[in-house]
Amino acid sequence: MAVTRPRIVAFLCNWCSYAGADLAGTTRIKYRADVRVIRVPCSGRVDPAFILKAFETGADAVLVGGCHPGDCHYVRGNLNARRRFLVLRHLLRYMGIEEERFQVAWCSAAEGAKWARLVNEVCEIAEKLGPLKGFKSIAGELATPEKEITLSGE
Amino acid sequence: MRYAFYPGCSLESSAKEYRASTVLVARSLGIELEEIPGWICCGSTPGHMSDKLVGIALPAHTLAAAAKMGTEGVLVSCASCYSRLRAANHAVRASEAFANQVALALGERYAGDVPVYHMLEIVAKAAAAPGFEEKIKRRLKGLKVASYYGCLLVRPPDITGFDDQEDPQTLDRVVAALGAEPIAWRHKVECCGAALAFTHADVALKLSGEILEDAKSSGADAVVVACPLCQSNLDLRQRNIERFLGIDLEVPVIYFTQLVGLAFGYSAGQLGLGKHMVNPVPLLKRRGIHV
Amino acid sequence: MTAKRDILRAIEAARAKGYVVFAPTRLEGIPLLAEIEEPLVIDFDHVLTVNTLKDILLPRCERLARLDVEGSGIDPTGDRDAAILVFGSRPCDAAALAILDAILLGEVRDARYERRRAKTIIMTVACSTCDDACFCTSMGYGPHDGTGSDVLLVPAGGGYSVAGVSEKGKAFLSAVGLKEDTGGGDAPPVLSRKVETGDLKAWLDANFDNPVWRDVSENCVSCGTCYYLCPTCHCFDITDETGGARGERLRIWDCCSFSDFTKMAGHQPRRGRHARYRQRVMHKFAYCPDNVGKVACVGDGRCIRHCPYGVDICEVLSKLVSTK
Amino acid sequence: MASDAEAQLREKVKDLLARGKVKLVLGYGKRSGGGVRPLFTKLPDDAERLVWNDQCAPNLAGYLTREPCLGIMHGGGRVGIVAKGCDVRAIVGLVQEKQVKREAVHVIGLVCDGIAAGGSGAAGVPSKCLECEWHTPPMADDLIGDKAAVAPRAGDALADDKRIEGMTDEERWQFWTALFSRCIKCYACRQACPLCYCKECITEKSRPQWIAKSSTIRGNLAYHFIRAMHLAGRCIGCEECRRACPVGIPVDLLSRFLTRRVEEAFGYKPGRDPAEEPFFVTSKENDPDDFIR
Amino acid sequence: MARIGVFVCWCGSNIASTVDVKAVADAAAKFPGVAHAVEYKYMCSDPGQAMIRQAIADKRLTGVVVAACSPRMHEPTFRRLALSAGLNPYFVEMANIREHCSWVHDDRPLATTKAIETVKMLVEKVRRASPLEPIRVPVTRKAMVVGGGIAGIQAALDIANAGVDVILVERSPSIGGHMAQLDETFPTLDCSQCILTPKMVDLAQHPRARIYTYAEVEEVKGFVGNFRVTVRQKAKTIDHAKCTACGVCIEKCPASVPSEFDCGLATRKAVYVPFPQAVPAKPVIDRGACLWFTKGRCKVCEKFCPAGAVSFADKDSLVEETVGAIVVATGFDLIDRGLYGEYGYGKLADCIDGLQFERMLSASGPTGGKLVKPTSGETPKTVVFVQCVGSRDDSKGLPYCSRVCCMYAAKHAMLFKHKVKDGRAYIFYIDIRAAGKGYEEFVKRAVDEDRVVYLRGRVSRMFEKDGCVIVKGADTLSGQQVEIKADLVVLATAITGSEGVRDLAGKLRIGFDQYGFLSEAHPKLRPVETNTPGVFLAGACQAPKDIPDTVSQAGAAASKVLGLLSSPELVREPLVASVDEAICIGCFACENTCPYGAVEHGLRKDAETGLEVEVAKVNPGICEGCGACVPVCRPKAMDLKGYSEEQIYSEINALSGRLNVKG
Repeated sequence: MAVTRPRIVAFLCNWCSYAGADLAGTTRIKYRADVRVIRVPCSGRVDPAFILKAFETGADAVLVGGCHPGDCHYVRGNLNARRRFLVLRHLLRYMGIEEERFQVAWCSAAEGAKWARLVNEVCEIAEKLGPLKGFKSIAGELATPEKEITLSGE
Repeated sequence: MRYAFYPGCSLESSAKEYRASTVLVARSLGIELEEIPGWICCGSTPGHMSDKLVGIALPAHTLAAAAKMGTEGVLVSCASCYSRLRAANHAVRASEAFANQVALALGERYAGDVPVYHMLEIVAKAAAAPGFEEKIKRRLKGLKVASYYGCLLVRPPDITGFDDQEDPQTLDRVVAALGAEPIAWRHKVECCGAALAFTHADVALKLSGEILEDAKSSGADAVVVACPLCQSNLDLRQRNIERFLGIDLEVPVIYFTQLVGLAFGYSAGQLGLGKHMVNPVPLLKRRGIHV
Repeated sequence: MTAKRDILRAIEAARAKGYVVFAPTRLEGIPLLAEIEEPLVIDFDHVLTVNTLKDILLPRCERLARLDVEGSGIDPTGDRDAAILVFGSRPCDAAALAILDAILLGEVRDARYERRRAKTIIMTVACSTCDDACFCTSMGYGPHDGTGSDVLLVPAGGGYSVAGVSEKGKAFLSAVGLKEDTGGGDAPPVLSRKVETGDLKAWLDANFDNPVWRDVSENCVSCGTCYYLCPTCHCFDITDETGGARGERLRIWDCCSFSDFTKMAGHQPRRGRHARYRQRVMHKFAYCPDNVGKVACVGDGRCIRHCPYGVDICEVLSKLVSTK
Repeated sequence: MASDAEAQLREKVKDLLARGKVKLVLGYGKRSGGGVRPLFTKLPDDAERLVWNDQCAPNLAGYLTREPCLGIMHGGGRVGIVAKGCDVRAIVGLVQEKQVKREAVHVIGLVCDGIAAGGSGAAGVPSKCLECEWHTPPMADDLIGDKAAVAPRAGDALADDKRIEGMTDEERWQFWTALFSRCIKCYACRQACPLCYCKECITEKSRPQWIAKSSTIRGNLAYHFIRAMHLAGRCIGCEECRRACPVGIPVDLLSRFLTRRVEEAFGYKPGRDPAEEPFFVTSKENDPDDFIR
Repeated sequence: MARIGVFVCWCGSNIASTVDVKAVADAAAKFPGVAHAVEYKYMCSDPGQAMIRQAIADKRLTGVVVAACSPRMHEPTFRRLALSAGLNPYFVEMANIREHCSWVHDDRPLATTKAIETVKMLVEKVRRASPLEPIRVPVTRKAMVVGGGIAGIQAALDIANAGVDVILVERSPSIGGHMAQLDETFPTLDCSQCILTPKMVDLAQHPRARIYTYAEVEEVKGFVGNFRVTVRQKAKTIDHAKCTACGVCIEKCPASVPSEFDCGLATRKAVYVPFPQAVPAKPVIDRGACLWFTKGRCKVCEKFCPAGAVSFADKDSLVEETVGAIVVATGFDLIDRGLYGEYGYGKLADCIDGLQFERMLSASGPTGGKLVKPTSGETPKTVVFVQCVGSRDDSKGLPYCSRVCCMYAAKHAMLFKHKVKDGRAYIFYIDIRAAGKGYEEFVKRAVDEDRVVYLRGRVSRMFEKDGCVIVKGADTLSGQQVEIKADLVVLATAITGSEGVRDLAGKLRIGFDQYGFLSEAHPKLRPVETNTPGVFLAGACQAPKDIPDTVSQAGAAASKVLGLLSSPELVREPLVASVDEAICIGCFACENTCPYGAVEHGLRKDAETGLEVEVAKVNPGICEGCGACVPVCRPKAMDLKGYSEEQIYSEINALSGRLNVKG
């Protein structure tokens, strides 16, 4: 049984970071496969509840990607979000969840390479900190066990 | 009203008459001047040209001393000192980091909270206030003067905040209050070149020359100043200027305090009018002002 | 008179026999009935614990079923079978059980409650003190009342006089080697409160729409404190909670003062704070008498003691009956 | 001296009601068996039953968003409210968030030098009184009491904070889970909070259910987590939640901690100025962003 | 029960080489709610699409997840497909297993795991999707242009020529704007009037165009597709229906005031036509100057008017126009010379600004095109042009570059030299910004052919001396102090947004900066749009611009308008926010957060209290769907269609329980 790899959940705004991740693809920049992407229209759409839920459901780190200030497709969605995220990081730390587990990044549609780098960095952070035990310990009945399947292999 | 008086070096030497007249005028205006104990040179232009900290620490030292006197604020007669003292206030208030450097240099903390006034501000305030009229013994009727502010009194605006930097009126209003006629001219805020007087005499002479020339051609009998450096530049060097530009000027350069003093009835002697290179007394006589 | 020591021994004996023991103890200064590992943490320095026997017999959160959509599907779950000994609950709390029994074990029987009730011994320790919120006597009970208890211990000198109240209780006593000694205990404390409610029931039946309901509920901010701490309140809600493919169906307490109470059908039948507060009073003092012949209040006074805004059921009742 | 203030208060309220300036005054009355409780004063004569002393912990602002106050205000009437500095900040918050019209409330501000020890749940002097900068209520239509009499209390308002900050992440997690596992989800904290005025709380939402309804530690933690976020930069630290909690959880710790952080980062203090925009609905180009990659 | 179809694409080998597509399909088949899961070489190919269409029909699918490339690539394709197959397009989601997976990972098991989990998330999202219908806003096929300068005229003409009705509102009595004041234009030196006036006439005569001159926008209601604009028609006091433009009134009028059009270099009468080629060519009475309105006597014009067109009873009138789109083309103003003390506070008579010089140059101008020294009337021999007066001057001016001064200063100097052969022209500049077709060459010509002297430096001071203006400045290249005895000084004063534009911006709910320039929706990608859908910008109202840029932006704005009005109704993606009014408590955090002003106030009767309470309402015609309003809504009364709370929740939820794929 392989060591459990970190699980990163990423919320990417449709216009910059998601497009940036697309660019990483079209330019074939390789990065770690431990990230799961959820597409949102704007980083301003990201609610603290999303991050909480992501941790509850087993994320070791969460990454939110938005447009650089001034480039927001919706003018200032990313700036409003920035305030919330700052507060959220304080809350996480205060509650005993290492704040590094919650990362925010501005990543433009042209920054495919940055996206790749971000994923790798956040993965390393998550590995350094180890699995997020706290939420697993309180999941109780809802702790879903790991599943295994084997490749059809052709 | 009690002010901490900062004479500055010039008033101790080349501008004794400025000091004398300042003191007299203050007295008649019921202003108590208390010299700041242990005041030192403001550093003037050489000070801040050589090093910012020096340029600020020097005036700050004096201000710190003044702060302990619990007066209305510092009263200063020299435009250059005025500018440096205010610059010091401005600098320590602008940056805490810098304020700390200054504190280290002084060995004490100065908050930059002592108000600094130029004698002209005070006199102008008085002149606008009721009761000034009564003080006037001699109306300076018929005397046409060019009120000259020079560069430091009104610049830079965010430090002196004194009056409009391009077309100030304070001095003109004072002159008018004395019954004299302030003429309209163009060089009221031009630089007299004092700082270059020794290094590039030619420049200084040219600049000062233009000022005097304009004053004269604009119909002024005399130039009224509020700065010892301007005064010496325009008065002391007038002969050189005439030679340098090959023109004839003969324009008396008088401190505004002397002018006010005259109006208040002090004698030429008390006001040190005789100390000037271009003697203003004949002019005054011509204008029927008997001193 | 039985010495405290012997009582503690008996508790140990019960634990040895596999009883899970609940007793009053302190958690960061808060007196609570909690499962204890050893008798020495038992603490009686209080009038009443904040929580009640409801916590044990009708817990605030009880799993009814597990579900796993990707696996076994739904499977109903019971809880642990161990017998329970509750030591040191007060007469009023025990009396509340008699009321809950009447309600939950009537023609519709709550199986889970019944199962747990059957395997639980209530070893009541009668009150030697009371405070100005207590009004059990006004509700027809008292500081030394045995209603609902299996065993009643009445403080006597340094120790207790022991009495088996129910058959179950007597059997338990002999099982853990305690003899009954009904030698007179200390005198019961005297309550300061006396509630004059006249013919409350008649008034309630006649005054459902009386505007006075608005006045008496003014202070109420619709929190659940009075309900959650009440030994007889028993309304519940059923909720499904899921995570990924897993989930569980839970029975949790619900409270008639909440704005979403019985809103399941998408409609709130009780509009306004006053209507919901009225529901609470009606339920206790009118509906229960109608349905099970018992007033659903034992006068433990928790709702008065803990109400953050000073709603006082006794004052309310007197105000009601004195209103035309 | 409280008793003077109390007399003045009664006079003032009597007068306000008599002259019909207000339809109702929210104040404090005696509670049977000691202490005080909210008193709805409607008739001039009721004013006699008002009390003012160091027991007057409850923040009455919460009633402004409930009946009967709502009805009165909607009908164009005004409601009077007896308020300490901390309480007034809650009213300011309600005005900022368009729940109450400034002109619809008549604030009777009382100079307060802190309420009695144990006054808000926790033993000892409430930390809100230790850190109080609002002994004299801002935004009062009438001000009662002697400013000079205000004496600062001894004690460290941030003691809890320092203790918690001192822990390791692991210890902190243990601390909070232990604390919140005690929570019985009676929502007294929510109902007591003057700024939790939502008609339907997000805890009641089941599609989706961000917050598990059950009072399992899972559900409790989620509840207090989201609650803290909802009050970050809004909590005015009146400690009603703490006072209301029947199982003695210092519920206000999280929201007050966050509100302090908000002040550090954005220079925003809740309940300061009715005209101010709530901080979470705005943003500035130069907001701190050093945590962003 | 959901019946979702999962279609895993190989994308040839692009996906299949790294992701075990079969394993993905097999795993997907087991997901709750999945009724059908297959993999295929090219899902976007015709056979691929046919396959999906077939499956939707045969398997009665309620939702589709296509696991392939980025949704930014093919989402529209597959949503269109669904529509054609009778499935609501918003029941289609794409799992990005190419750009986000096969192309960026090479470990087959890990990539496959990611692919499977990604599909799972989107299956969950589709399960929680709800059918959405595109938002259709009826559109009034009519546009309004505010401002009658070259920008407004061009935009209006382009719109009208495309067969769409257009209304132009101009504040002054004639259209034409600043361009009408100009003499010749850089870099071609063709006569401004000659190229402008034909356009003015075209517009005036255009069957689809209507012009309100001497009118202003009073109020704007409604939103994109249906703005209801109230226009205030100021009283002209001359009935243009009757007026024959004979001009007698003007001739006879005794009252004259400085002419705005001639920048105060000449006067005009109280009853006046701003300039000869004005459109309309009929006069108005300036009530501020008219003796009848100021002193209550005169009425000479009335006496002499042969047409009886003068009506002193005339009043301002309010007209409401409904239009689908609005172009703002309010142009610019020059800052006041008076700000500059060192340049004599605007008191020096022989020191004028660029526009005044243009008027002097103009053959139809106050001097008939003759350059004169205002004080003496003589021909100036030495002229000094000063650039960046206000522009690029942080200390008391404006930080930005006004963009046209470099060019017009060169032009001015050139034209001066053409008129005064023996004249001397000096230009003080900071940098020469001649970026534009033929611009650099133009400046070079000024230097080489017309011998204009460029001095790099600022002018420190100027004053009048014996009938001349003494200009003192620095030539920073030679390091010399320079002093020029000039007959005339021309200041290139900075350009700012035109006066009153802030009010207008408020009415239109569009942003502006501190200098009065209106804000575009996006500095790069939406330069002519604003944050209010349906409102567009043209010309210098957005930033300083020269004529070519202005005209092209006007064209751009016009084409945006035409695009918007091209169909009878405006169809917008239904991915917008909406409020559950039963839950909303009316804190209006959403309103403060919304950058588009899409949140409006509505009323709800509260079931509990029976009171009428204010609640938020989203105007789907305005909402852009960013969702910024949702996180600030604490009770979650607000939600965003297409990215709903439930959908995102289930996406996250789908991730619980790890999956390990063994190689």
